[in-house]
Amino acid sequence: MTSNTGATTIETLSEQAALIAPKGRSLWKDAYCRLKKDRLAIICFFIIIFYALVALLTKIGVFASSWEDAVGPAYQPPSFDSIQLLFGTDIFGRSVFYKVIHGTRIAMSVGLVSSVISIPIGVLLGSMSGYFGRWVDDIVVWFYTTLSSIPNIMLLIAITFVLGKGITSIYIALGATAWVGLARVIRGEFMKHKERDYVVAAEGIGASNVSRIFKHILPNVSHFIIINLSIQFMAAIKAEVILSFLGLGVQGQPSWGVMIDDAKLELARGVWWQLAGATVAMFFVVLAFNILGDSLRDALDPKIK
Amino acid sequence: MSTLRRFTISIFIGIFVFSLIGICGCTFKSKTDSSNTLHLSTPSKIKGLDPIYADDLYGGTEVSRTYEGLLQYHYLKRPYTLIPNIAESMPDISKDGKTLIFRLKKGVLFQDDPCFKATGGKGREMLADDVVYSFKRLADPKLVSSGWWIFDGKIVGLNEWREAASKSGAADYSKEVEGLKAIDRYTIQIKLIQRSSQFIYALAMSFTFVVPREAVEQYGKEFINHPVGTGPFRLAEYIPGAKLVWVRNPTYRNELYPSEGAPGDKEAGLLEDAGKPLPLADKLIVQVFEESQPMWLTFLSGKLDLTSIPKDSFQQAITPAKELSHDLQSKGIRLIKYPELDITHFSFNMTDPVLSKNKYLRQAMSLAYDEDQYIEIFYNGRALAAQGPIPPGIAGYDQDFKNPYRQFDIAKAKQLMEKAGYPDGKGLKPLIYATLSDTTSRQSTEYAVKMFREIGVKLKVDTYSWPEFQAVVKNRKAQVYAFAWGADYPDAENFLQLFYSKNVSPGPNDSNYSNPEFDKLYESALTMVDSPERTELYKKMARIVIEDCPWIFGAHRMGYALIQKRLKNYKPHDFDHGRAKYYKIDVPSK
Amino acid sequence: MFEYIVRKLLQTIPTIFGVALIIFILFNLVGGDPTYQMLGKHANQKQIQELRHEYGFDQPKYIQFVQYLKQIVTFDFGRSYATKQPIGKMILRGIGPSLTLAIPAFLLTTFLSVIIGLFVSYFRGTFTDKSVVVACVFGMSLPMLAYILFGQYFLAYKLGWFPISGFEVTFPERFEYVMLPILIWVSVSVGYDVRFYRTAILEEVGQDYVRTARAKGLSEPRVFMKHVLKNSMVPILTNLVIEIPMLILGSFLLESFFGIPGLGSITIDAIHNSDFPIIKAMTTLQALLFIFGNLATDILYTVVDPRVRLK
Amino acid sequence: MTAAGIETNNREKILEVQNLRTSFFTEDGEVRAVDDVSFNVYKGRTLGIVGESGCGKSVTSLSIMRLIPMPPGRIVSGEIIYKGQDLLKLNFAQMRSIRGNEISMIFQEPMTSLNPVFTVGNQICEAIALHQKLPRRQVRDKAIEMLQLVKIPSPEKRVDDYPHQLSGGMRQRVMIAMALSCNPQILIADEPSTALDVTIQAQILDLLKELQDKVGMGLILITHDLGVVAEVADEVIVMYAGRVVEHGSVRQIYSNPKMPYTMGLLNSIPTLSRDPTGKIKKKRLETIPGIVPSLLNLPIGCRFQDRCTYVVDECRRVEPELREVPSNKQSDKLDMTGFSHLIRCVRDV
Repeated sequence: MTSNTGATTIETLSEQAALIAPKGRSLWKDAYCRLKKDRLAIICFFIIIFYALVALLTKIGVFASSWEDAVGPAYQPPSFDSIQLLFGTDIFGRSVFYKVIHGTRIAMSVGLVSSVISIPIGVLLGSMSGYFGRWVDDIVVWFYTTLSSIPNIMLLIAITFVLGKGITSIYIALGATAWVGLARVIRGEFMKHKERDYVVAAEGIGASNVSRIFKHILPNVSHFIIINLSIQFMAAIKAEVILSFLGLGVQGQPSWGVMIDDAKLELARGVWWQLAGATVAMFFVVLAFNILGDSLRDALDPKIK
Repeated sequence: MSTLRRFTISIFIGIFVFSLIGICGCTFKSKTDSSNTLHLSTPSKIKGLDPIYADDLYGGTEVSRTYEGLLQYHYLKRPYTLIPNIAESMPDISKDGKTLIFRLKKGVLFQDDPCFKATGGKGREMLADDVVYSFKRLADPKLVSSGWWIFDGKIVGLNEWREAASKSGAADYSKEVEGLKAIDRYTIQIKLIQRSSQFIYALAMSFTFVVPREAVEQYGKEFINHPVGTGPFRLAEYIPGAKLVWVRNPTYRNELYPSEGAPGDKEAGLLEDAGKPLPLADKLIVQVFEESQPMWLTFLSGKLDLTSIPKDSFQQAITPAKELSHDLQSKGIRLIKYPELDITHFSFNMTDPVLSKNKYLRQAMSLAYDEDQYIEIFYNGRALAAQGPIPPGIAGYDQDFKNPYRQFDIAKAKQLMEKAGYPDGKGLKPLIYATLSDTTSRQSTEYAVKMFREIGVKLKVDTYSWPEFQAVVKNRKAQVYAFAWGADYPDAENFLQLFYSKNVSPGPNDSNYSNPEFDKLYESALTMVDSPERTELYKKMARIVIEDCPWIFGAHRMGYALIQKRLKNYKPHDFDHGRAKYYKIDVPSK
Repeated sequence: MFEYIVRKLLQTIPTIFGVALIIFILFNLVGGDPTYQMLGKHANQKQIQELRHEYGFDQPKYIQFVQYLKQIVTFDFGRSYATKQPIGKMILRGIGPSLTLAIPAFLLTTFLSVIIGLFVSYFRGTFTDKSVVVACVFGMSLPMLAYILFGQYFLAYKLGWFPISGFEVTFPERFEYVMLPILIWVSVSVGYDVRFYRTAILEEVGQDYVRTARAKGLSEPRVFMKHVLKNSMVPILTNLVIEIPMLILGSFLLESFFGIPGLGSITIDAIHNSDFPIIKAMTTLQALLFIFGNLATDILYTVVDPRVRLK
Repeated sequence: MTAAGIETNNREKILEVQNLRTSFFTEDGEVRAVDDVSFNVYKGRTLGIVGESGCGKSVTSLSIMRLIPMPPGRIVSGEIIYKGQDLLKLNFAQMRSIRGNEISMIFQEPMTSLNPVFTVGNQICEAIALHQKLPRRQVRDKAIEMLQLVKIPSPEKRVDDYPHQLSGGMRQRVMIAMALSCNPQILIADEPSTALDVTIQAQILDLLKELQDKVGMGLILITHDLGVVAEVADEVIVMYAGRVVEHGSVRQIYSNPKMPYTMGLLNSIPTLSRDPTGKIKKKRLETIPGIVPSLLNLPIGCRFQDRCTYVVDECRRVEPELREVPSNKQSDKLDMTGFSHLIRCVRDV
């Protein structure tokens, strides 16, 4: 058994290792590759992008800015002779198609803004309580247990009472109640990760608490944020429907919730298109978020390789 | 895959259970009820069955099935005329109109109930003391009845009795009240502080229905759910919020179906049962429908004999049927339209600096609001555009008067805007517009916003729940708001009092209109008996209000009811809630 | 075990206090003023004073808070503004119909979603697995209101399989009226549960003891039903706890559309009428239910998983 | 190529594996985890299967038990003859009656191989009740008896303990008790002692040996630890990248290994030998350079070629067949076990 000198073996070993083993991929790149293979996730991703685009364009006023003008007689059934009449008209003869598009803008903005509010709170409180523990943890846990034991709908109603009706109070109400789920997950992860060697090592080289939290642990748990974002987005869209049913929803402009609420009077008289329009529009984006959320969870979860 | 056999079986069990629910659901055959039972509906939860709390139309209807008052409205005669109910005859009124003497019918029994321990559960005879007790109960401050306004400041000594009760913390029912005395077992004397021709109507309202003292004391807090009255029906089953079942009261006195009515009633077959003892139906099932879709579908499936669109939600719900569709007519369903004694309107807050001084602005907005299109969209054309505060059907309504500020005219409205100092709305801050959060109100608001935008008037819309809305209006926090007023009694005074300066918020005058000249006419009319002079006075007052435009007059809604073929003797009536006793089920034609 | 329960109960006190504080702040300091609604159309200033005095609105806020805490402890929430009925009695009356709808729906949903969860985990990766999951997601994506409107219109009215609306107190008929709402509730919530349980079960299927069980010669169904199921009870229980508050409040849409006089529809009316005593009572009831639900689950964990010690 | 498998020894052959091929079908292509493996198991004899992790030894054992997760795995071809039947042809029900009853298996990770939520006794009784029609009372006694057999102290108490209440060694004993509860003909032990520390490891291996003599079952011991094989096994198979590269009796393999890979393995065992002066000789550890080739893109020819020091051109052209080592030495002849010594290498020996 000839054995070449020790030194050379090490180099060749590492070279060979580099050659053969797949290039080290970060969690995200790995997830990206896996997602690329999942056709369903891709379709859903594009659906969401399409909705976001429509929402953005309506915000700028490219289409459906004239949703208020009457385009035909009241309650005209859907017909293909013009884009406005695609989904028929409502009680004032306004185009249901334009209202659905406008509703997209409302839904996406409700989802986005409420997530933008709730995610930082969730991450901050979750990381603080998970990392520092002791009294910080007790306070945060007490706060979110209290908040989560109050039924969500009642909390939303109460907050909209406080802030008055309208879209801003929906943003804040949803934002203020949705962070609990994320905080709980982040807290659990932080408690797990803070004892991990890489964190202790970072402490060893003098990293401060803040940098440990944000530079070291957070990137390792950030995939939960994305997963939670998809759930939060979907929950926000559905909550808007319930709030509109209770009369606390968006004021003075059409949203899917408002349209579905109108429909409850109309279905009995055979006017189904406003309900169908809003439900179908909402169905696809919620479906897309669901499926994308799932495949993200599978792709980003290191365990399920 | 044989080893999977047992595993897939458990799946089939799951699916089987799921479909089991579906299938055994179909065993539910829609049982059509052939017995002499009336199926009615009510659109909102009944808050309770105590007369002094029956402040809404639906509470009043249910309460009047088992309780009765001194007087009632004749079922068929129009215009509405009062006739005795548990009173033997109409009251003797002194010359100065301040003293009324009522004689009670003898032998009127309360329904049997365990609370009558003295007579072993048998219903005892209703006496004058019961009437006095019931009126005092309305005045009891502890009970906080919303009907107290009908006696407030009207009966001699009653306000003092109420003061004493609230100071001492408990109402002393044995204490005598000067203006409310039982002279003997069957006679009651009422002394008024000043003559009032409207007071008599109060004695036909559900607030003044007679309740037995024993029941109130025995059931205490639960009395609200345990009615004991003298009326034609007694409560058999009560699932609060879902269903009430009334059955014929065996000890009901011998009351007959009226034998004469308004012209045209005979031909309409409304006098077929003249002289027959009431009530004609054995049983009433009243189902609560909060949402209109289930109510409408239940009616269409034949399990509801009568449906009328909720009147009380002041924005009339959109009528489910555009026109009575062909298949409904083929099922023998009849559509009855009838003018209602009410008026929808926008109110301007007359204490608001911008609106109160600027009559032209108000008139411009009034001209810019297209009522006819509103009626077309929201009431399917079934409403009358209001020209003034007084609805048709009562004295004081001016048949052929056209309100100059209610003929939809954008050009004129724009001119007035210039005269008001806001050409095309420039310089006018958005007006704070308060409204309700229910679906119909939201749609009406969208319509209003579109209308006023034409002349540059922008609205800042705030939506509220009903109590909040009332609080905002009563505390004068909003500038413009939509309201409706239903008549409490068939007298134009009930509408004109909405402009009397003493009734400003939190009273019924929600636009806080005050005009000394109007007040003078109003006070003089108050003491007059119904006569051509008084009607002339009413018209004059209406003219003042029309010119000042504190309101944008909306519409006098046409109530409408859809009736199944088997329901007979239906005639719409604005006040008499107890009319179910006149309905008849034509069983064979079921 | 006993001192664990006592300690846990003591721990719930700060949470209940927190809940009470938040509810009080949200509803009392801020809610609308019910006096006008209670006095009807013809209120005048004097009547308002009397009413505010009668209901104690004019007392300082902290006294009202103490009163509210007393109410929670004695479970007597006073009387509703709108209907003047004692709230305790209203709740007792409302619980019956609510649970008639909620319990069968809840049990059926759980039973079905666990069974389908097992079925799908067995066939993981195959076409059936993907299609069932997508079907569940389909079910979840529609708002409940759409289900109700379509369900009531087609199933109840057009096909006449179910009563359109209404409720019956007597026992056999009672279930006829709740049949369709249960069907709707189940089809809405099965989707979510199946996906949740599927992930929980898949987590367990990969474990080594499953391989040992198979090596012992157990059949697949037995491996799943006995070994995997019991191990995934912990996540299943956690999910059930979250759904407990939904039991009552979750069905307020169903109750108001199908005319079932349960706690859900009482709450809806209270919201429409700004009837705060009822809203406070219902929210407190929900919160207490959730807290005790959590406690019950902690104890159940030890039954299901011996490794969990009641520390 | 069928193994010679001459029944020279006096033991009865109870299991015959011929040309077993098992592969996993992943998106990246077919991974031939076990490629044409053949061997026999004899009553009362222990067959050791050795190789680095990933060489297919565990997949072989799982294939025998037909526990390969399908999809993605599948037994492509080959025969496993047991009592005259080919196990691969049996339907699920028949296979289940064999698993745990005729052939049973124990695993590497005792900490997670027992179901944490059921008592140890319950899990043993389950196996017994499944295969033997015994009344309840007797099933429990049998379980306690088995615990005694595997030398667990106070078995009556232990039977109601939960797995987390026992130590690693104890749990492995429970696994053995469970596996042997229906006195199977063959016991497959997949790295039974790897997860345990050395002292416990020895106890478990002695216990297996003792039970084998007492019960007489055939034992397949799978490990990567050559020391364990030397101690326990009678016959050894060395596997590399899914292939059998050397097969012979323990003595043949240890005393005169012919396959370069086996020699490399043997040299890399750290030995505590002392020099004549009694001082522990420190010897530099020898390693086999390189790593196991990925089963997705196997080199042409011998799979060990990149790491073999005797590599010649022929090794890179065609993969050598498993051939018998021409043994001229007298000592081999006397090898009592009567096993032939096979290697898969062109080197002239």
